Amino acid sequence: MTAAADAVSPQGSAWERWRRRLGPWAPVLVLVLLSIAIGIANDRFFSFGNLSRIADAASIPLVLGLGITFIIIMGSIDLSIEGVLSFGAVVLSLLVLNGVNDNDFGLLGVVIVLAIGAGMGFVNGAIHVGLRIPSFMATLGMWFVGVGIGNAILGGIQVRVNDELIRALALERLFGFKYQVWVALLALAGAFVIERYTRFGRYIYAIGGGEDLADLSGIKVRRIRILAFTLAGAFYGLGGVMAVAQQGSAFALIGSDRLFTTVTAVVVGGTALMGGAGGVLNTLVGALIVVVLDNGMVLMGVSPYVQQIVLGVLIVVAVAMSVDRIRTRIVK
Amino acid sequence: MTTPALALRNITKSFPGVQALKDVSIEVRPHEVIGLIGENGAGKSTLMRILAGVYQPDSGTIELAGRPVSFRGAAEAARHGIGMVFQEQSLLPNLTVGQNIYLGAESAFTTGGIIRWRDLYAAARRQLEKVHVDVDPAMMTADLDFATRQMVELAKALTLEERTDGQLVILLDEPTSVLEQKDIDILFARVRELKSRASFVFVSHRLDEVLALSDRVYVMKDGAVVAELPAAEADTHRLHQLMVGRDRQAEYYRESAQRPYGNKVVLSARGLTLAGHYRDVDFDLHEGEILGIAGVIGSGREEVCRTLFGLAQPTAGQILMEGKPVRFNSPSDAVARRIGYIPRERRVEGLVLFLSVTANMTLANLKEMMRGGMIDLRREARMAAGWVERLRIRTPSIRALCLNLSGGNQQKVVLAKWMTAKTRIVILDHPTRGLDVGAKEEVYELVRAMSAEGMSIVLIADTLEETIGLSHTILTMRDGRITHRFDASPGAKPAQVDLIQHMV
Amino acid sequence: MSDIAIRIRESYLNRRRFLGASAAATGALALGRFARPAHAQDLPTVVNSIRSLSNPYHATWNAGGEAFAAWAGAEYVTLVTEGDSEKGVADIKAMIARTGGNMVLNVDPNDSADARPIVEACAEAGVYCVTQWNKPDDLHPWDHNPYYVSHISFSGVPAGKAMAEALFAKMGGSGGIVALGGILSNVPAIERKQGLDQALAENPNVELLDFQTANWDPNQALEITNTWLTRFGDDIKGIWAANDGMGLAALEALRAEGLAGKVPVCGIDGIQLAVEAVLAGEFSGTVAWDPFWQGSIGLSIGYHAKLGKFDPATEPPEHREFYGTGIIITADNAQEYYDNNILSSPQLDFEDIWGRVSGQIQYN
Amino acid sequence: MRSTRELARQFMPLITLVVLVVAVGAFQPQFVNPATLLQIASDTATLFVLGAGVTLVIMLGGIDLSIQSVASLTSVIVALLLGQLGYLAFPVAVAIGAGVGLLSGLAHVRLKIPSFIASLAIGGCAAGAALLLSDARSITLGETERGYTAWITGRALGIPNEVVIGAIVLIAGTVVQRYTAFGRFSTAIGAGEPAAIASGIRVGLHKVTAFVLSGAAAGLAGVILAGRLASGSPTLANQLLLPAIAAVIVGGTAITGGVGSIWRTLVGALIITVVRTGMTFLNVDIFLQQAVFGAVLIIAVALTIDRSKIPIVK
Repeated sequence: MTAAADAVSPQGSAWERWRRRLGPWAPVLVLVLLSIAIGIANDRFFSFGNLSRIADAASIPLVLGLGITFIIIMGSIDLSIEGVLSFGAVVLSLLVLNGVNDNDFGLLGVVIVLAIGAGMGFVNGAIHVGLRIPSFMATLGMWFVGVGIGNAILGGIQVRVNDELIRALALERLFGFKYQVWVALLALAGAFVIERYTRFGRYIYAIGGGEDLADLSGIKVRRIRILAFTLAGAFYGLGGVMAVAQQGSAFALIGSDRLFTTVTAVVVGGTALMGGAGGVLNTLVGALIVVVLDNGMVLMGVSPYVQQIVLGVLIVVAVAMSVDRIRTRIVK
Repeated sequence: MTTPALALRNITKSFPGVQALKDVSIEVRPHEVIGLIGENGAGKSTLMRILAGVYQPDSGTIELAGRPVSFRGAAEAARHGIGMVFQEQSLLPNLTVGQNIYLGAESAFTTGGIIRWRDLYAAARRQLEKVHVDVDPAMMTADLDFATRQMVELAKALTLEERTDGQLVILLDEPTSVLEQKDIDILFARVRELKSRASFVFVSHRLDEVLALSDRVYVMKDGAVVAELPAAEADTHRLHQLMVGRDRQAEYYRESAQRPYGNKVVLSARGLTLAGHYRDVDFDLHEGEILGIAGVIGSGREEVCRTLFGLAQPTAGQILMEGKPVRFNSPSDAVARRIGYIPRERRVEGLVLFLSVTANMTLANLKEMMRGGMIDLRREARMAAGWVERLRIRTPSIRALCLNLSGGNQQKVVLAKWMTAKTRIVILDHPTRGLDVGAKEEVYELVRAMSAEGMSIVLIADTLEETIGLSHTILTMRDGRITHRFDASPGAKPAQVDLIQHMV
Repeated sequence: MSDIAIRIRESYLNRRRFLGASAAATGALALGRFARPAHAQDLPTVVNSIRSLSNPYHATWNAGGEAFAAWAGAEYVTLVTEGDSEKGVADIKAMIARTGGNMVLNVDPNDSADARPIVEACAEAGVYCVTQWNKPDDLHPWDHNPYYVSHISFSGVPAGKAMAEALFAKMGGSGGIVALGGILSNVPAIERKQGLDQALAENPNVELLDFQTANWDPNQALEITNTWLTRFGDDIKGIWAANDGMGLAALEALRAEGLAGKVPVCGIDGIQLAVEAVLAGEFSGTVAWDPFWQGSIGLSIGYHAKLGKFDPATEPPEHREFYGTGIIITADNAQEYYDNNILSSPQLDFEDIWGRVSGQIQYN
Repeated sequence: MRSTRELARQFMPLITLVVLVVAVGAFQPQFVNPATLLQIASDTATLFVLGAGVTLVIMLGGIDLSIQSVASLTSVIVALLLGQLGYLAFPVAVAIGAGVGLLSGLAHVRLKIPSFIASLAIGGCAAGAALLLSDARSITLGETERGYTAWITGRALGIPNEVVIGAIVLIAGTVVQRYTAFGRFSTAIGAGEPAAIASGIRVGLHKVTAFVLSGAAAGLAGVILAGRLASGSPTLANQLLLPAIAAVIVGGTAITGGVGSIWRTLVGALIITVVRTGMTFLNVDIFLQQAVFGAVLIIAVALTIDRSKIPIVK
């Protein structure tokens, strides 16, 4: 720690200790306050139906957010979400029972799409690490490439997906929640285990906390980086599967506008873009905050013109409340 | 004679343009502590990196317990039982203590890819017991003080015991530079205790410590080993001579150059308090005075200095300059009042490493270089060249990045920065940390020169000796309060014991 | 992947005369096609500039352009703006430079404002051009005789209104509806909304519960519809969407609640999935613009002017600024349209350039 | 003093640009005639001005994602005010751009929100404001109003005015970076923020300044767009954000801050325009253009980035 870093030194006063303990819970607090505020304004907010819809709406941002959380913990960024998701969705729509060709790979198609997502993530990581290009740029390129190829394959058509297994994700329910919610929760559990209980999970924090030191501890930094991008790609692939399930069809722009929502969710949840802190549970909270905001504004009938402004202001407020300023002194 | 635990035979290593190591041979016998000393650039760190597997030698062999080995990376060296203890920075602050201890070695606690944290923390606790540190391994490392972190480092190196069959060799790379005397004593006691388990290679710039801890000492100079002698037969004077190639100047701290300071009070503290850190601090700093503050970690001296530079804001009391209360909300307020700060983290806070020597020198006072709203680049270059010459800064050019300079020369650039800024008061926070003897002497000389020019200095030094040698006046602090004020005029300097009794 | 791509492309080719896209589909190196010599040096290159190839509407437009180019034997180039006005204009200027002005342009400007710089660049270089959908109201083809040949539009007002009426009919003439709008700065989005408003005024029993813009984006449309289902629940008796993409997304949101087919939805554009939804009774209707016609006849008009078959300057105003004919598709005619226009290729007479003029554009 | 290698590294972006131009020109000679090249230069103006502004923020280690919304907003403002205020509408628009930048900067510095999110959120507000002000329509400039925009769309001595504006921005930006305290300090902050703080530099002030300048540049870009397209629209600058940032990075400026310059961004912007236009010239399959564009960007960055000055590539 540098002198500027511990502007408040490790020991600190009682108040600082209290704030530090509270710090990680700030996003939860934001979520609760926000929900209460919307709930007061519109009593349907807390109806089971709406809560179930919020869970639905949060499931794709959550799954995408899980993937990028690993990247952001390393202090990198991944802009390829939309590219991987679109390409995965397009491929999936052509592999399972669909309105264009006679394929019927079913579950195998899903596996293939996850593998494709992982493969694209691997390429991201390999380019980033191998050519020493900032992840920002490597993944920006992959964004264009993914959407571009998806586009080239479909040639602009929209492919209906008839596979019942896939459609069931968005159409069938278990305990009142759609399958996709459970899938997202399973993904969350998986990501949580990876983050907390595997070496890989530890190493991404180590890399985010100090890459050179991680290297000195014998961690194969390059390999871990590539692995992280690969894993993230697989999550985006899963996001693609879920998006197809929701839309009942695939089109090249199925990924549009998902990147910034996802990154916002991750940051609002309290994962620092500088790396080394945060985690997938934060991302869960962040995804819920973002979705609740959207949901609340439509519930309250905010004019579409004004929505963007309200959203911008609320995000600033939410992040300002959840950022743990004691630990992060240099904000970029 | 027993087989050495670790032997380096005829190692050479060169980098483009430099021969870093020439035919170096070193033996580390079982249960022995080897001291390794030398000026910066003598090849110590290259040697350490080769031992740790970070570099591969151009020629020569490394033998472990008599068998030749080669390491292709830090992990491989670790597998062979070579561990390294760095300064406190090598622990990751965002991980827990236990996670840090077993970072890179979690496989022993992994079943089917899942880490058994309970087992890992239990094992980490056992490691911490070896070094007698009583902290919860689940604690965040960021919440530990530096001394404890250093012990955690040692505990981390000791985990190799369980992972290798052979002899453990632990490299201690300047482990004491961030520690207070009390903690150094504890560290040394642990190392002596652990000699039954491992051999040590101890690198330090503090010759007395090297003598105190080591069994044998290797002296390096210009990439070669110039002497090897039992510690019992050496003294600091002798080592210094071997290292530098000349006698240590009798006047190490340039005490004869110490001139009485002026009467004018440039800065005073009145009842200065920062809740939780220090309280009721009163002192006057005079023109040309070097005011040393002595105290252990937690005494509050660091925070006092940080407050004086605007890095922390007092909760009560006042800072007065020329009789008027001033308030520093940020370092820029302090700089505007001509206060400068030479931080201990030179490479992080002192310099922008990826900026040129010139740009670094004018960082704190670019106004001076402006003409008509524009930076006068030629004037700036002239000024920089002037400082390079005056302070004898060794740099390929004034456009060179500071990254490429040695520690001593970097520190001179930092000093030049504050001299350019026409600073009246300089806060020296461990100004010689990590510098070799030669560079230290140059810094001392500069400090004297600054004082003679009327600059006032607040000093927190690495050692008591340094504090006593340099200061006009010494304040001791304990538990956040000033306990005593010593006059330290040349010839009437207090002894270390006098200070210590007011510190602990 | 390439195999799949070929298969999908072939299945599509059977229905539409897609030409030349196989190079992309097989994944062959794109650069393999560059510097293709114009086999008919004197013939102008025919250029379509459209928003993107990522939606069915413009993809069909592009197919029309390819069909026309094959008919004329001319080199064919597609430019896409990807929603970036600057890119759109710059690409057109680059094409003018590349062809030395020997080209014909049929453009759907990204934004109405883009039309002016595009037309000015064309007039300066002697390129005959046709604009569609978007242009400023005070820019007219006769301002740049003879090169600015025509502007074609489809009035969104009757389309929006007709769809609203079809929706209301299916709802039984009363109840609450919600509406999804397009990017609000687009002329079609505004006009279609106007049509909806007119229909609402004439049907006081139908209440507009909420209007939201989903920016033509199905993802947004899906989320908004989901939230509406909470906010209004059973009060929603119908959903009006300004295009098919958003309408289909709203339909999926309904399907997840078991409401598909029970709550009617309408769209506009006439894409395949929407027509199928009409057939399935889930959509109350859609409007087909026949982008195949837009992509081919737009070129044909400029092409024939370029070859001197007619003099734009002497054509009547209703040939310079006119509304094309949209086809309103409801359950009544959906099967017929599906068989004739989707399962098989429409047969167009490329020389019949004024065949679908349905009146001069009116500005209010 | 400088080795050839270092020089090559320094000028790699320029070399990449020249190679690209020559490569396209080899297949399509019309590409390299002066008229086409001037056209490309003037088409690059908006992208460059946007990129130049965001370069200042990236140099500090931050990022400004609000630029496209700001540019759209100012195009609307110009279109609304030109009739009443005449030429005064331009400085007003630029000032409003700067004002939005100020908001982003304050949200970032005061509330300690990462610039990525702060500028994204404030950009959302700007986009909303543009929708409200324009009533969500594009506003066409009338005949008289277009008279005021001749300084954008006209030519001087055969050179398009956009090119002249771009050149002025280049010179101003370079002067700011090389010869002002702000320029020097932003490099220092980007390369080593703790040391900058400990040298008494008002880090917050300079960060806010960077955002203000970036906002002003985006405002100017919006003005240029309004002139070129003779209209203002709340979506006018959509899709310009990523190309602008890509231009900065392709030019060799480090996304982590501390290394970079305005002229690099100019070269980067030109590379992007040349690649895009070049694909049209080379008749690259339209379905693949986006994918090719992405791949070329990656390759260009791999060539242009100066790794010797970036400690860790994140």
